[in-house]
Amino acid sequence: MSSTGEKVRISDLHAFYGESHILHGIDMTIQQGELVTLLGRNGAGRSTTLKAIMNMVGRRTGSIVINGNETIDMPAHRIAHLGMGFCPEERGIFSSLNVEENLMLPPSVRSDGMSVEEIYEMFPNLYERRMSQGTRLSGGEQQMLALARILRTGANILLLDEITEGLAPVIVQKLGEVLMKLKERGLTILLVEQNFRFAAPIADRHYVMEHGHIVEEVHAHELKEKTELLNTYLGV
Amino acid sequence: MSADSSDYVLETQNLIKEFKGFTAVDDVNLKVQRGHIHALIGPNGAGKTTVFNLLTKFLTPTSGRILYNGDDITSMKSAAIARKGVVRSFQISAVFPHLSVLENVRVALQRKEGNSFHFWRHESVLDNLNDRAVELLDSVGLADFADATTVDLSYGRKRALEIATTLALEPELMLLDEPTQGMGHEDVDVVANLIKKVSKDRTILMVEHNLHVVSKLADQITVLQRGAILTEGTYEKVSADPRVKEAYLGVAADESEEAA
Amino acid sequence: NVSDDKVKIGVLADMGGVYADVCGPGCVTAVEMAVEDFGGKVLGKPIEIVSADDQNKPDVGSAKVREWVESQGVDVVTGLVASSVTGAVTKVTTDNKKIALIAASASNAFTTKACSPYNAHWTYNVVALANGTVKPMVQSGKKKWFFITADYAFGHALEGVASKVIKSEGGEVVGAVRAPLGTTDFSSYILQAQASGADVVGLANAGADFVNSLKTAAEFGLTEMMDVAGLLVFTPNAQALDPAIAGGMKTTTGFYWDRDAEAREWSARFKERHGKIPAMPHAGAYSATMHYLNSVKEAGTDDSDAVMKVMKANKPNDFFAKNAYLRADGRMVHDMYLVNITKESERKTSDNIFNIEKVIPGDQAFAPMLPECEFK
Amino acid sequence: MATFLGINLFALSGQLLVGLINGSFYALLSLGLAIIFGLLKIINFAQGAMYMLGAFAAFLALQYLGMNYWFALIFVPLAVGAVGILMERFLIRPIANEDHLYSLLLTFGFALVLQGLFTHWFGSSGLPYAIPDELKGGTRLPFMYLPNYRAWIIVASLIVCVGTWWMIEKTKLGAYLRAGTENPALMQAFGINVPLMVTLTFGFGVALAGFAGVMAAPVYSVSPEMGSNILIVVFAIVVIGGMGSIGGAILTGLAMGVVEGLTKYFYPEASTTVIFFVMVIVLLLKPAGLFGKEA
Amino acid sequence: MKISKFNIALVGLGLVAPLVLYPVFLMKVLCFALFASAFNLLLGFVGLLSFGHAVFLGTGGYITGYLMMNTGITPELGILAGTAAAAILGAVYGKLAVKREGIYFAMVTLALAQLMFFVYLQAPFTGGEDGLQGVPRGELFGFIDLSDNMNMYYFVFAIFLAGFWLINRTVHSPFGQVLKAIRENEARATSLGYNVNDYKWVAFVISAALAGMAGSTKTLVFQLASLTDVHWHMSGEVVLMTLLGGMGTIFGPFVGAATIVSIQNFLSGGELGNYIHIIMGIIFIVCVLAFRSGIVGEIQKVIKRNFS
Ligand SMILES: Nc1ncnc2c1ncn2[C@@H]1O[C@H](COP(=O)(O)OP(=O)(O)OP(=O)(O)O)[C@@H](O)[C@H]1O
Ligand SMILES: Nc1ncnc2c1ncn2[C@@H]1O[C@H](COP(=O)(O)OP(=O)(O)OP(=O)(O)O)[C@@H](O)[C@H]1O
Ligand SMILES: [Mg+2]
Ligand SMILES: [Mg+2]
Repeated sequence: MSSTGEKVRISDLHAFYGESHILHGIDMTIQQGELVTLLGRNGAGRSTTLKAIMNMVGRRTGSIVINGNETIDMPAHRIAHLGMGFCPEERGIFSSLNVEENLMLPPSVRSDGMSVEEIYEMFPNLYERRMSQGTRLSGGEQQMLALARILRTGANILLLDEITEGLAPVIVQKLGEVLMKLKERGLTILLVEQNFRFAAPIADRHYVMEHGHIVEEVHAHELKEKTELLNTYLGV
Repeated sequence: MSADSSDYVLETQNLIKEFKGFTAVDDVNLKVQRGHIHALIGPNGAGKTTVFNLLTKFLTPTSGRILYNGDDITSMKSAAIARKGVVRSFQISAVFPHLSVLENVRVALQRKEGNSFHFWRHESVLDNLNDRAVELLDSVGLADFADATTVDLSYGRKRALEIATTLALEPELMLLDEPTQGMGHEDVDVVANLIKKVSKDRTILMVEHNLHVVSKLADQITVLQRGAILTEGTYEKVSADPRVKEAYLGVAADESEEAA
Repeated sequence: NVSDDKVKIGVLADMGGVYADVCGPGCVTAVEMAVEDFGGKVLGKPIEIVSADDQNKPDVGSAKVREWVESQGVDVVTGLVASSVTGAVTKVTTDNKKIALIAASASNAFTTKACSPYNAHWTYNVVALANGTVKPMVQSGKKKWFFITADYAFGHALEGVASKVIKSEGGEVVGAVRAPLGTTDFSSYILQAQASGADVVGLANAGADFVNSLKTAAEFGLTEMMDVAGLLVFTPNAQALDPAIAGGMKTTTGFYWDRDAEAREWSARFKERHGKIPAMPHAGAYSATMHYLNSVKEAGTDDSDAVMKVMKANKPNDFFAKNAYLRADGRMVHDMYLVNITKESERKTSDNIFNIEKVIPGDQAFAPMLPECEFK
Repeated sequence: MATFLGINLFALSGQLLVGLINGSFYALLSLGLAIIFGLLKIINFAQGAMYMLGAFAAFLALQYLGMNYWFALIFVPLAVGAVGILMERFLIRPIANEDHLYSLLLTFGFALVLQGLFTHWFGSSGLPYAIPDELKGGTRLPFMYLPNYRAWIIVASLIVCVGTWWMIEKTKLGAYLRAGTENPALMQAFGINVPLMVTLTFGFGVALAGFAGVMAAPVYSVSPEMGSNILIVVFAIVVIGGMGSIGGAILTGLAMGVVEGLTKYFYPEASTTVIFFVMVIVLLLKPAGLFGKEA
Repeated sequence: MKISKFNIALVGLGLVAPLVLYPVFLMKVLCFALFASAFNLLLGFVGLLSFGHAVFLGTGGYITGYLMMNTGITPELGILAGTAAAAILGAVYGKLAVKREGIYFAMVTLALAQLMFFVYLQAPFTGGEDGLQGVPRGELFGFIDLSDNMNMYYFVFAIFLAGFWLINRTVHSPFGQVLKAIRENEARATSLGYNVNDYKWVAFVISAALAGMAGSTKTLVFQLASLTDVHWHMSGEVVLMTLLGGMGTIFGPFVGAATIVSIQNFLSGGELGNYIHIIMGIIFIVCVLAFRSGIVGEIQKVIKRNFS
């Protein structure tokens, strides 16, 4: 593997919320253009892993190298400028801003983000409701908005937490297509998903988490042979 | 009232809700039959949650009527509607986080006791409700957690607790908004089974995106689109409708059917 | 014959509020000086001083004094600034048969409707202010008056007394506005005064209210159109004003530090300790305390009734109290002074605040006694 | 003289203008609070003390540094803003995640200390600060004599208010601020240095109070109490205008000046109460304030 | 409230305290403790910050003071009348205020209180700035002379215990359970069929009535009712007392009130008097930065950490 292709390298990552120790030494690497998922049960620590990468947990130790930069001591706001885009599981729509303001809010971190027109085309609901208060959107619309706004920033490493949650099947399909397209553009994606059926066909690799550890790494081509194993971990 | 309409627990007539020129619910005539599990599905932003909010008066309809057991409840306050037996759960989990699990259920049981304004009596008068509360917790598999503080529960258990609390009110009609959202597969099944279990003797109206759950539970489905009813019927009928496929299911419908 | 084997003086004043410069820590200093000058002992027993901040609140002040007299053996209370506080405090002192030496309050109630055999009202009062300032102005032909009055008891009293004087001299009150205490912007009231067509605008307020209202009057050109009379001006307030604005204004005071050699001597000592020249309540507090201590000595006891008898029988006479006597109703009658505020050119130092125009004999300044207040 | 319903119209126009002057002063004062309280959601009870600090700083700068009014107008707000920055950094930030009540208690304590210190050093009678020579005198209008300095108050505060309004509502700053207070962690993750932004904004809001202090020094006396009296009135104005609305605070400030001015004419005793009366009515009829967005 | 050894000891302490300490000081502490506890019922247990609570304290005081001065009723009736007046005012103000939430609730209560402040400032029967001075303490039930400080003390102590008991009982009553639920999740409480505004309103009225009772008692103790008691500073002071002692705890308001009254008393005499504002200010800052849960809250934390 060439080191230029390596976008994220995490080694021995521990994370804490106050007293509680949530992640116990995570190791993973993600190559440019890869789509990697984090699977696991509720409370396994998947969201925490994403938040730890963004330095949004109480405390973290170990090493997180992004694009060749060590970020373990970097304040959160600088990490974003390495090209990171984060879509949190609670969506984080701002009630004090309207839809369009929410969409335009995150500063661009790179120049080649999607244009607003492209985004509105992809999510016509948002266009229609663009002047309405952010949190007045329906649950699913908020989910779309949370995703759309980081696509605008031009981030090329996306951390996506449960983006299909609460979305109609037709939108879920569309999202799958969008992710494939982003991958083709060379974006790197780390995806946390419950919906294995959604994740399986588009992911290159899967990490399985349990109790703050990575317990298994499954490549796309191994899925068939490891179905049993995944079943026991995930209860699919 | 015609004899026919008495079969319907809940009925809406030309229900409309507008937000500043935007019509979120557009002339909806919904009929929920007694004893059914009735699912409300539809694309995002179709107005499902808004319908729920109208039914429970968290929002006021712009026009139209809501009938419950034939009575017009359009102008009643939300607490009063709850007292009549229409109880909802929320899309985002609703529990009392710093009360114990038992107390969560007891608060719901307490209402019927008629002593809720008695500030001069000791709370131990509520202890006679404990047995019933434990019973309810048991029915959702939470009996062992009665003394735990609610914040410490896992997500799935919080949902279960919420259902137990709702059951405490002995609702005739339960409104569930995406009861399985955000759950792992195991929990989804647990909650789905729970819903099936509690649906005896009562009517349930639910919003759900998980087709697996819908196909498994729903006796009747109403599909909303852009605030209006697109079609209604059983899962088989609805999922075969090409308009539903296009607007909501996408091609996944067939796969999901296989899975179910 | 001294209770608790000591004589304890309580000084209640505004230590940090709007009247702090008028009678706050300065009054404590003045009382300390009196005790030291007296020799620190009376009838062989030590004299102690306690002090407290009343925050200009009647409840705070009266609670403190209650504690003093009920549980700490305080024999006499002095200081006493805000009239509302003094009213509440004198209720407590009278109930407990303790003497109150009122050094700074303006209201004339303590020797009229709220009079008490234990009150000694020392420095000045609203009647003296009105007689001193208003009367000569009306007599000189300034017949039409407009009042800007602080909307509380003191302001109402001052306006009321002044109005009576004006009417009795053949003048007329053409209008009045009641400005809430602590008003920051007086421009609206100044405009109303301007429109009233009065000859004189009387400022029936004190402290910061006085300073602000006068400043605004000058800014809006009122001082050029008509006369402005400050009915109660303490030296620190006058110092806070630009002499270009305040210079020449007439007012009445009970004391001025530069009046004569005796006053200058005491004031120099006061300034050395306190850092600022004395205002009239400071001198009054000293004088009252001194007279009290002298009377204790002569009475041979600190029993309030006996002491008060001596206080009323003997005439106070010191650098403050000129031609003075303590009337049966508790009013300390003494010379008052009509002064004008110095102009820029007259200020050799920043302490040259007043020019004394005229001495007003006490009997002309203060109102006659009410029969029901003639305590023996 | 022209009269209408027995009211002297000339006198009334004078009162209206005076009300407008006071209103522009209120606008200026409430602007700083609208930013700190309305946008950052920090209950800053020391805002009045900062206003007082501004006035004292102008006085001291003149006294000891010989700095004239015009320089004070620039440097004093910077200095007061710096105090604000230190205050935010060392007192408020440690409790940023706690209940808002604690910032109230803390800033109230801070205000007490400041007020106490200044009373201790300078007494409570108030200190003189002369109107700058350039603005002495006045203009005779048909219905009143308008002092030049009062006219200047209107001009200066309008410039500052409009400038601030533009900066916050018309640039992205306002959106960043609102979002940053709602969910600081997420804004950090978007690449915004939220703590720095909050500190600077707080400093700016405080600096505005300092600016108002300098503006006030020549017309109201410079005294330690000057800030505490006006504080809750300014809070009321921000709430009436609608929290989070900069324009609302400005317009309400102007309107309340006029309302208060008219009250001083018709019923002066009630002039300090009328704003609360308006507040009760507004909050009962329009819960989010006149210009606030309903939650 | 369980009748624990701890509580008995406290009551015993209350009974002997006036033999050691100046009774009027103790009475002041008790009045403010009752006031703060009443306020804490709203803030700590319902989550409502009433920023105008002084208006109830003052109303109780003025009504009792006026009646005692002008009608010659006995003190217990005077206090009942003051309490009732505060309750009525609380009922009206509460109706208006509970419709609003959070900071708006605080602002509505502040504004309403300011209106009443104006009334008390201007109304002819209140004595304006002077207040009602020289209110007679009267004779309890017509035969116990309250001008004796000891008698007065035990009367005040009894009132305090009654008020304090009622607050505790309210917190630990079926009604209190609903209040707790409302504070935790208002929307959910509504969906369970509770008219949350009615519950808040009842809590508001109870709190107002007890605040009024504290004010009535205080007026008798000091024989004075004044504007201080209705000023917004007093509303602020009760917030401080509650936070300093520990909001949402049973004994916190008592401890907070006792602490602040003692500090004020200590500082108001003597040399430190000049620094009273500075010292109080520093105390608040330190309190917020170092022990935020308040005195009682912090002690409870320590106990929890070490003994459970
Ligand atoms: N802010 C927090 N403070 C303390 N503990 C937390 C916090 N957030 C999460 N946790 C705990 O960390 C653990 C991992 O949580 P995380 O949210 O990462 O799980 P997850 O794998 O994303 O599961 P889910 O499907 O529920 O989102 C859980 O036990 C959770 O209770
Ligand atoms: N309070 C409101 N103000 C303005 N628009 C609103 C409000 N509430 C909902 N809407 C709009 O009404 C439409 C219907 O929303 P609703 O929440 O009912 O959708 P939904 O069917 O529940 O969708 P989802 O499946 O995504 O939860 C959406 O477009 C939403 O933006
Ligand atoms: Mg998660
Ligand atoms: Mg929804």
